[in-house]
Amino acid sequence: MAKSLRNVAVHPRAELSHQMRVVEALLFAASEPLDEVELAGCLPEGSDIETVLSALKQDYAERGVNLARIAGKWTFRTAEDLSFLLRREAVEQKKLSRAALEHLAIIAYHQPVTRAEIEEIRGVTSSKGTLDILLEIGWIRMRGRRRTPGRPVTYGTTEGFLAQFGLNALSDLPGMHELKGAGLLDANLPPDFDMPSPRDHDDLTPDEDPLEEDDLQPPLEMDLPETSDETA
Amino acid sequence: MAKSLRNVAVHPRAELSHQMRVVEALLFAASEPLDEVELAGCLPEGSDIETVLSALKQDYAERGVNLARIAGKWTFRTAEDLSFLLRREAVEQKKLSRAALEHLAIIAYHQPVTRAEIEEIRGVTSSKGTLDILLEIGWIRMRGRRRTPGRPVTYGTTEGFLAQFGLNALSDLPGMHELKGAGLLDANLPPDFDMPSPRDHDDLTPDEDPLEEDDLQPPLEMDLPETSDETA
Amino acid sequence: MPGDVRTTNEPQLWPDGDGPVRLVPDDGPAEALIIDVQGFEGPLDLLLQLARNQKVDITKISILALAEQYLKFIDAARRMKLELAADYLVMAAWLAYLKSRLLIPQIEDEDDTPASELAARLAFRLQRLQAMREAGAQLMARNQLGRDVFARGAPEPLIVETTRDYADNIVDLLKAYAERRQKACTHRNYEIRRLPTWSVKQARAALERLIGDMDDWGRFDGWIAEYLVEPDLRPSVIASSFSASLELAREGVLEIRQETSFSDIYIRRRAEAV
Repeated sequence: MAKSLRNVAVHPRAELSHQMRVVEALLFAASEPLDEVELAGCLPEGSDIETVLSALKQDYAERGVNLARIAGKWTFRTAEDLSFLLRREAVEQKKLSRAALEHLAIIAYHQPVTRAEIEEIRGVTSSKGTLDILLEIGWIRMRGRRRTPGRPVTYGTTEGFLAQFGLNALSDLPGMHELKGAGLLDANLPPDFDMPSPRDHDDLTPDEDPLEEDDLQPPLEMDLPETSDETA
Repeated sequence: MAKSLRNVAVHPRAELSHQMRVVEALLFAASEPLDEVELAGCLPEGSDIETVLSALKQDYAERGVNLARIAGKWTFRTAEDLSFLLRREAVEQKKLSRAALEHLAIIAYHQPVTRAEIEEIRGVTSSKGTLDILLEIGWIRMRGRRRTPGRPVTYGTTEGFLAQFGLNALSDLPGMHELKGAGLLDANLPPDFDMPSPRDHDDLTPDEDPLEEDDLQPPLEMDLPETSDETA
Repeated sequence: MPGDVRTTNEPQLWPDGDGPVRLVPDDGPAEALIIDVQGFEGPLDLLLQLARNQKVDITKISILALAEQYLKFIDAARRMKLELAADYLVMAAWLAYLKSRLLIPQIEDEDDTPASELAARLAFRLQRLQAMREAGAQLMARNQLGRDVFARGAPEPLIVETTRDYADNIVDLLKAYAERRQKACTHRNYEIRRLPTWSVKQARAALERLIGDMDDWGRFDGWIAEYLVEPDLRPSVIASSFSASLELAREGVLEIRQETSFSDIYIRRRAEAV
């Protein structure tokens, strides 16, 4: 650190602009978002990656390409306001069914959440395929097992979900604060039932057990009780 | 055209910077370089794509990513001086084949030695590739040609060989007594068993001629007779 | 659809255009009810749609009014002999119960959940479902990767340069040398040991062939050595033939005689052996 401070004293601008060039090159070339540790690993020792990134973010703020933070990692994305010019309908995901979209929203806002809890919220049993579709797209994943009788699988969203919707963290989900404030994210009706709000880190909550080897193999949900298909 | 000129007159900078943003986003998102016609197609009518591109090129000239023209099309490329960022070095641990190790050892002790002599010492014919591998690694070299019929090439070891095996000089190679002492050689070898003591200097021996110009060119050993692969 | 009764209501689509047309009662007269539960995902979904028809903030809906609408809806469906799934009927029974408790306040048992709380719980469930639907819609309204915003279209690949690092050390080298040289020596020794020999078996076979023709004493070993094999083999031939002749003598096939020590040895076929 002392070394870096000395360097900065000599030609601080040249130093920073070199570091910005390096990070810019790395982020442009990468096919996936990079985290600060990866980026810092390519910078001279003692570089302040935060400063570099914030300078770069500012540089690109008004451009056609912006520096974005996705799932805690950094990446360049085309500017959102140019969407109308670049929009490619053809690439769009096959439209989700209303049921699938509700599942996705419930999982996003209530995670970790079990299938039974999703059914509770929707007031209807889930058709077998709905979760599979979301798992297949890669927007949700099985997180663990709830420590309750039957040890049901808990679901959560993935980094791919955050990337798809341009979110840096689950707390950035639209309306998250309002929903939380209104108590609408409480899983169960008794208001004193304390349900953790969606968490960004992948650590299991105290009432989750890790998945076992078998859980990660297809076929999915084999051990969940069969339910009749929903009518919609 | 008239309309566009009017617009330019109103706020020419805003106009240009918008066009630059669009081109920037298009080039960023494109999976292949784009030509000027494709780019102009996404700009407001009357835009001057050349101006936009040259302004953009200048903007990126000093950055970590440059706007490059490749085969008449435009694309972003990592700045050349930063291309090292896209390289990773990986080290592959390898071991020589048994045959190659024997060749190397025989060349080390018996140099200058011809291929025929190596075969005689090993008691099997050599495959053509073995010496090539050692030449390629850089542990052996062609020294000269033996003054015998056919004028076969003589081989010797290199400095790289000494470095690899931690030897200061060829004379550091253990002799017969040391090998016996270390248990590597049987104590009761036939009395006529002998091991040469390699000399350190690189000068040609009296029965060696220098290599000619042609010998240093690949393909190697063209003039040696083909031999069948060894069986050992 | 047998039970379809359409009115002037515009067919209603979900905001995202998805799902079947859902025809629902609005605030109009009961006769205008349109019965089609096919489009609903269960009673909660139907209730939510009815609640939305109250055209008030979902947090301010009247559960009592909602219960009445639902029951009316179910009644109409039953009059038209539509088959309703069991959960619709269960919900109807529960709402009828709730309605009665809301309308006819009684002295609440201490063990009973107050009717107002039951109503609040239902309201909460409806709000929560509505919130999740809105959240889903908001999510979908966001700029999406690959549709509205784009990542780098042509990421530049990492070039991995592999350098080979040979793990061979001096011990490997010396071992290879020593073992190969030693092997070559052993190989040579084998050749030395493979001395020209004439085995006892060979000698016996030769003797048997010869004595078949000879009735007289003769130095057959000498003859064999002289005529049948190379000069190098002679010592071996003599030794083997001697052994073989002893064997044959013991078997009674031939006779041996020697006049004095170190003199020639004669053999002949034993007469009675033929």
